[in-house]
Amino acid sequence: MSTLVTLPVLLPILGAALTVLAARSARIQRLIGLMVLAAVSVVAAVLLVAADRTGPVVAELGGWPAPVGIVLVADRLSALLLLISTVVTLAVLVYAIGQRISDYGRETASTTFHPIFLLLSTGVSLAYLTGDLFSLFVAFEIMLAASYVLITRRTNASRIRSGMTYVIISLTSSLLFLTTIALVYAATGTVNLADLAGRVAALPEGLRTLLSMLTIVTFGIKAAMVPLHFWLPDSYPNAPAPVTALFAGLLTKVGVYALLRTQTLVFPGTGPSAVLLVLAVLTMVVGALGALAQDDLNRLLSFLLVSHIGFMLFGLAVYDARGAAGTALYIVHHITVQATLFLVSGLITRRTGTVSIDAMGGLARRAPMLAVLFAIPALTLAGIPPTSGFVAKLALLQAGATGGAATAVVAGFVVLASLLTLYAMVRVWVRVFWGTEKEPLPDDDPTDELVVGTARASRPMYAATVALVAVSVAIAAAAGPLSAVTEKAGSDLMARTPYIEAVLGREAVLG
Amino acid sequence: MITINVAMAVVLAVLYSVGFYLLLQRSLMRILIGIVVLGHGANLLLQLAGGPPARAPVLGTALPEEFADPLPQALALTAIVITFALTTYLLALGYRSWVLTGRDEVQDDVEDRRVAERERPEGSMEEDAEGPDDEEDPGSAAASDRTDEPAEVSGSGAAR
Amino acid sequence: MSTREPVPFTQWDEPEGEWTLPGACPVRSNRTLMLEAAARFLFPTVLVFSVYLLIVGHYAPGGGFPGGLVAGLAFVLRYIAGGESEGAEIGSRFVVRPPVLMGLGLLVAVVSALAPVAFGAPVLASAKVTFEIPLVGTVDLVSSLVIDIGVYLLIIGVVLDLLRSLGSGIERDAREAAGEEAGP
Amino acid sequence: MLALVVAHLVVAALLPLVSRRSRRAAFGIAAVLPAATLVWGFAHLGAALGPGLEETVTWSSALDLELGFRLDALGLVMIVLVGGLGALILAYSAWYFGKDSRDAPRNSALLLAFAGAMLGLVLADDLLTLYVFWELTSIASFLLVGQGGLHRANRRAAVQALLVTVLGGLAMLLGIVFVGESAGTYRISEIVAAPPVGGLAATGIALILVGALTKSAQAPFHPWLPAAMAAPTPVSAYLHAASMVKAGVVLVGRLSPGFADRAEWWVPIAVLGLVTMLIGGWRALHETDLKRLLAFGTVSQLGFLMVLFGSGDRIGEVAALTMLLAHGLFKAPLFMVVGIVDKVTGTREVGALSGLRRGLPGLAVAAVLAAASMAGVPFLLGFLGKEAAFEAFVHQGLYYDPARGWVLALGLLTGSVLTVAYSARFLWGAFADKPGVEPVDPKRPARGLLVPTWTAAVAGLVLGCVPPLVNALAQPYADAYPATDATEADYHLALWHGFSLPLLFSVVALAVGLALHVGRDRITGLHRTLAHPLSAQRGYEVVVAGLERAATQVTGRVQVGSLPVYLGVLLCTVLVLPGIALLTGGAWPRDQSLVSSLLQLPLGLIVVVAALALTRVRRRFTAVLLVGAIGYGIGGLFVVDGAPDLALAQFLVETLTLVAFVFVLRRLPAHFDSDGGTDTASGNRPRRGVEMRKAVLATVAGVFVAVAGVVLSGARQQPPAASGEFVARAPEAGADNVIAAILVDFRALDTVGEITVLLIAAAGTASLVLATRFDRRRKAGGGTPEHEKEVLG
Repeated sequence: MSTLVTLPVLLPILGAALTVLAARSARIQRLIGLMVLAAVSVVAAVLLVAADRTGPVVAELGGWPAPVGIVLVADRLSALLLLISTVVTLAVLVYAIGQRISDYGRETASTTFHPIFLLLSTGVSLAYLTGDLFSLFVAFEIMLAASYVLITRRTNASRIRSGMTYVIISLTSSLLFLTTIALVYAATGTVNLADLAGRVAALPEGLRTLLSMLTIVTFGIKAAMVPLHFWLPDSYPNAPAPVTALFAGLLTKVGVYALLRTQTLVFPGTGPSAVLLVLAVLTMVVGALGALAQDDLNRLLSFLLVSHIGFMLFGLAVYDARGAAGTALYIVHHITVQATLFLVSGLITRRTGTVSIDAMGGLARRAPMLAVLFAIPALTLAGIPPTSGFVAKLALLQAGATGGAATAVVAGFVVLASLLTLYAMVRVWVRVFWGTEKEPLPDDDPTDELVVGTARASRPMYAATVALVAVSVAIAAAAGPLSAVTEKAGSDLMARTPYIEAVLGREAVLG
Repeated sequence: MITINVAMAVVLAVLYSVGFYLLLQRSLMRILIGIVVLGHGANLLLQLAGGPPARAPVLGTALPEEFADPLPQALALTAIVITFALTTYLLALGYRSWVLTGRDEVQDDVEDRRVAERERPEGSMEEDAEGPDDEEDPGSAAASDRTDEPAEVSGSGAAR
Repeated sequence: MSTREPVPFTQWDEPEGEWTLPGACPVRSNRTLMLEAAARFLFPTVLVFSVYLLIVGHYAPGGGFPGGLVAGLAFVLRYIAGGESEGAEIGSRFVVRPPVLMGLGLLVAVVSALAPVAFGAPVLASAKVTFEIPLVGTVDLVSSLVIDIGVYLLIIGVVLDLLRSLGSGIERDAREAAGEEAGP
Repeated sequence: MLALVVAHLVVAALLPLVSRRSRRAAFGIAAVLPAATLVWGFAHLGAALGPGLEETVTWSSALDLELGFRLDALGLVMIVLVGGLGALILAYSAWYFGKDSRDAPRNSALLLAFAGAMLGLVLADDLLTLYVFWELTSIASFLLVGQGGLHRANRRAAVQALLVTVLGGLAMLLGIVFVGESAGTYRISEIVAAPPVGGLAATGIALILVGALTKSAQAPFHPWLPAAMAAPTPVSAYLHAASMVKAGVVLVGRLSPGFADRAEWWVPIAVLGLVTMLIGGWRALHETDLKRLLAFGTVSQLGFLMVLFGSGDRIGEVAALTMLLAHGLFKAPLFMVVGIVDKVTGTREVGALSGLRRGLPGLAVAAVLAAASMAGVPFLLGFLGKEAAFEAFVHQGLYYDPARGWVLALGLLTGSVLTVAYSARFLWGAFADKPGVEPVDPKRPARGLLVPTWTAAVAGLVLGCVPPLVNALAQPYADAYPATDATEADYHLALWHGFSLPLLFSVVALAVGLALHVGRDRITGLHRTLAHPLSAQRGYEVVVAGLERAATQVTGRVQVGSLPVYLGVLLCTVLVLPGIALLTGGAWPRDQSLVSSLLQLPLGLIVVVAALALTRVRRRFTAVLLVGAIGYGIGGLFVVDGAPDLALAQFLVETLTLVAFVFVLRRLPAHFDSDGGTDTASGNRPRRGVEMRKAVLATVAGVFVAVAGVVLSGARQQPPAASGEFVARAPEAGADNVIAAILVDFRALDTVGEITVLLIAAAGTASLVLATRFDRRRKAGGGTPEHEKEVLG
């Protein structure tokens, strides 16, 4: 079983190495990519079942016990997020393959796309699984380096700037992370998360707060928490649809996951965190208002992404088992729906030849399939029942209601942000799907992957989008078992003992 | 127990300050150099987090008690390599940006500027209120089916 | 030269030119004979040194990473000494394409990580084998050396790839830009 | 019950397949399910009026999320409206929408889906279940009002309806969670049996009310309802008269048994209900569009129902249930009448219609029946309800709560006067001969349109003539409220209660109402002079426009699009959050030395000088050399610190970095400032201040990091966790060099990850740089297949 935990990390690397070597056959590259991700999905599902039944599954790499070697830990939370992330990655890969086929034909292999796509998945998996702070840094770097390449591939003059912003801000945050690790090590002498849990507790309270705030800022940048979110709406919209979908779905959530893991495990609080509550409110409101001000569909979705990061921060800020469970459930829901929306946006863009919602119109009549594909995730994101968004939001609201007066007030902001989300979505619906039909804009630049003014969308692209919509519906339908898992995951996070015990052994917890 | 000495603290402060300062510039090359300097600072800090100077941790060359803490060294080594990899990538990106735009500055985002200069979003619902009126009254039977049977057809109801 | 077609798959392992002597004599570049000659003679020496670093890593400062970098720097030296003409060709002159070298390095590393599972050991576990070699004496062979070899290969690939892109790629751009300015 | 609801939704999803063949068949099939629901409801009459029929399906037990249903008297009455009227209206729609109408497929499916959602809503016995269906009806309404979105009026109305009802819905959700969490259950029957107390519950109740008020178009949220008249008439008849707008009223009816005695519950309901009833009635008196007239009438009646359901009075609740049924049975046929008039004449304008009483006598009779019920004329259902309502508040005023009772009784009387007046106005407007207006020559309406209209209108008459029938429905519902005295306990609906105050009220209402109608010209004049300074519709528009303006302004300020600003904010955040923590919680270590090894001094000095010089240099090449100096200096420090491996790597990497920099710099201008010249030239002076600020910010941030390093390393209590182990186990790993053992054995995964990053960066670099070649040919980013081959090598 412990070997299984390493597979989500090592299999994509293996796949990447093979795709580099098989760089002359597009077919083999596609096959390797799909098989690896499918295999990782299965592994993640098995891990989830195992973690739910028998507790965290731990792999001591090289056979070295915890503080000496690196450990990979699949507990309920990480296995669940790993599963949903991999499934979404797989769907996005199918979409991307479809897009590549319709744009460059079947025979174009790539030395960059396939390997780097798989390595991105490695980074994400490692970030979820690792029980070691420095290894988390490495995971982030793999993930971010892959994202740099994906976001700046095929940029043209008008878009290189946004890629630049993204890379520079991310590099800065990485260096900040490295600094944080150095400071943590200086104070505690360890980088193992479970070990840190005990050692940080021995520090004076002021320094605990200092380290906690440092991690909040570090991961807050990756999670696009206001006021550290600026880079996201400027950069994400300027990548091809599958890339944006993957980024929007996964990367920020990995940041939230890191926040959730470190704040609960290493810096356990006793009550709602005022700082995080304020940040959550800011994130929700600024993001939602930003969405209302946009005319570009992708930018609008990016701002909504920021806004909903606030929802997840809120669950964390409540600092109890229900809040953590709510955040976990919300992450699962949001990974799926946000990726779906960007994929749909890609389809819409291919249909209309523009990203400006004002230049679109009447799509409901011309492309009813697109209308349905947009409507379901849009309602899901707005949290309209009976979608997964509703279930996840309900979990957050319940946590807020029982967390105390402050969290109850912030729950009101959750509701407000939902309303604004719905309003933004309605604006898109009214502008894009209703109204008079407009002719698709001509394709000025056939190599520009972002704006393709023709109706070139191959079947895999639709299939992938439909599949993701189905996943999001399935999340709602399976809300019972799912919320049971997240509820237990939330209590595990707050109790801390299952994790520490699994990594360091029973004595560590007692002592 | 272990404290970073004053000299090294000064070096760190200078490295980080200069790195941050260069980062805040508009010239891409300076930003890049800023990142390299920050990387140096971070690696140095990581190494210093292990403790004061000591013997290299190679078995047989000294007593284990005299060894420097090996873990920060190993971590710093990994960090150095990663920083190097990303620096070269950023260099390439800078080069490409220069080739494409012909300048070394990081420009502001055009779309953000556009949004900032508007009064109200373009897709505003309020815009609906302007412009010509609809010809038909939408709630009427006439609007809801265009191709009626002759026996029931009522023609266009100009009901305003 | 700059519009060279990619080598067809069937011929990619056939060397196109001699290893030590450049076919065309550079005209424009201001290269020094001393540096060039020194580079040519230093090159194999440095490569051997890099292999030494790779192997000695377990006992003294060194390892796959410095080893690979030293080997890579050997190529860099050759590139700098050889100037443009050698630079533009360094990709095709070397028998293995840099991306393949990188892929190979990664493959070696990850396979060595997974291999212990086949022997019932945990992932990334290492084993030590002791050989008795006449004349040399006892030699410990540690399986984790394989990871180091992977790192070594990958780093060489990375440096070569950087030479190909940042080196000759940019140089070619410059030439083409200059050609455009000079031309119509 | 869940099966019934799901059946609606499933059939609705499949309905487009049918309507592809025949639009009428689609409506016909759609009508079957609501009719079956009605039959099902009456088949369980005994259970509904007795203990109630329950069903629960757990969705998520961790979240207390259940689909809980319960059929009781209130549910049964609503089934009559949702199922019975639903079937009639769907049948009517089959003829209303033409055979080839483009809108028919959408409307048939959406109407049926709506019927399913509404059914779920009225049967829900769980607040969360209720909310699920509540929002579904909002979405269905949005799509039905918007239609194809071709008309501006439709779009605006749809958006307004959605925003207002969802605003309420979301407030309600929060309220539901507050109430549910304080009660420990989301079951309505359990909450009502043991109502939760406390601040959270009180807030929750108020929030739930917001939902009920918006959905039922109570002032000041009411304007969405008249606007929604942009929808096709059958949609208006079903959603905006018979069923959906009743959702709020039903919710109040469901919760009142638990909360009617609380001020935060009944005061807003009574005040806003009464105000709504009066505003709606008053506005209805002046509308010239028959459909909008009816819409304001609906607003008014909803206010009335709200007051009744919130009264918490046994007789009042009997009246509430009766009026609920009556309103559906008279308002739906009235809408259907308008639809027919519109269809056969092409107009709904009061000023353009004349002589229809002779042209369409059958329709006129149906309209009179329905309007009379609305006005509260005896022998019709509306009369029974209104009588009971007067009785309730007069009784209350006379015996135990004079202030509340009399205010409400007189308020309702005023409202009834207006109701009578606009009922008369409706009949007059649609059917009367008007002097100076050309009599309209209508076409013959299809029988399919007439039959449903008649059926509904006659139902009101039949039920009105047999009070015990309605009584049997209303009494079980009212049993939830304890009777305060014998009058209340004995009260039942009847046509004749003897000469009493309520009867007088009815007579007054009819007489004054008719008088108002006769003097309509004067009233219209009064209406004109009373310009409304406060229009709820204007309020909505101002709020929405303000929201959008605020959104643009906030975003314009926050999202400036400038990288230096972003990085500046980032540094400020670092200084504010962890910085304050450091200032408040940090302590400078005592045993700090100046320098640990003398060699550190010159090396450190080199680094410092090179770094400071970096900020001043203008030549790129010099800058790169300085970076190199810093790198080698730090490498030297590593040697001093006893990290030869690290130093070796640092030297090698630094060299390679330098080479890479030089490669790239070959193509870039020699100086930093030689590009973007205009910017610097024009902005030299203001820039100095900016540069100063940047320098200060950077310095503070840099000092923060250094101080944090000193403070945190000074706070270390324990030896490193694993370092001793590394040394002890290095022989196991087969290495004398502990660093090497860590890199390739103890923490080999880091090394694998590190080379992965290298590979990514190299591949990305190649892809980026080699793309340049294709830029010139295509004027855009990296050509496709050729570029890929090029990167391949």
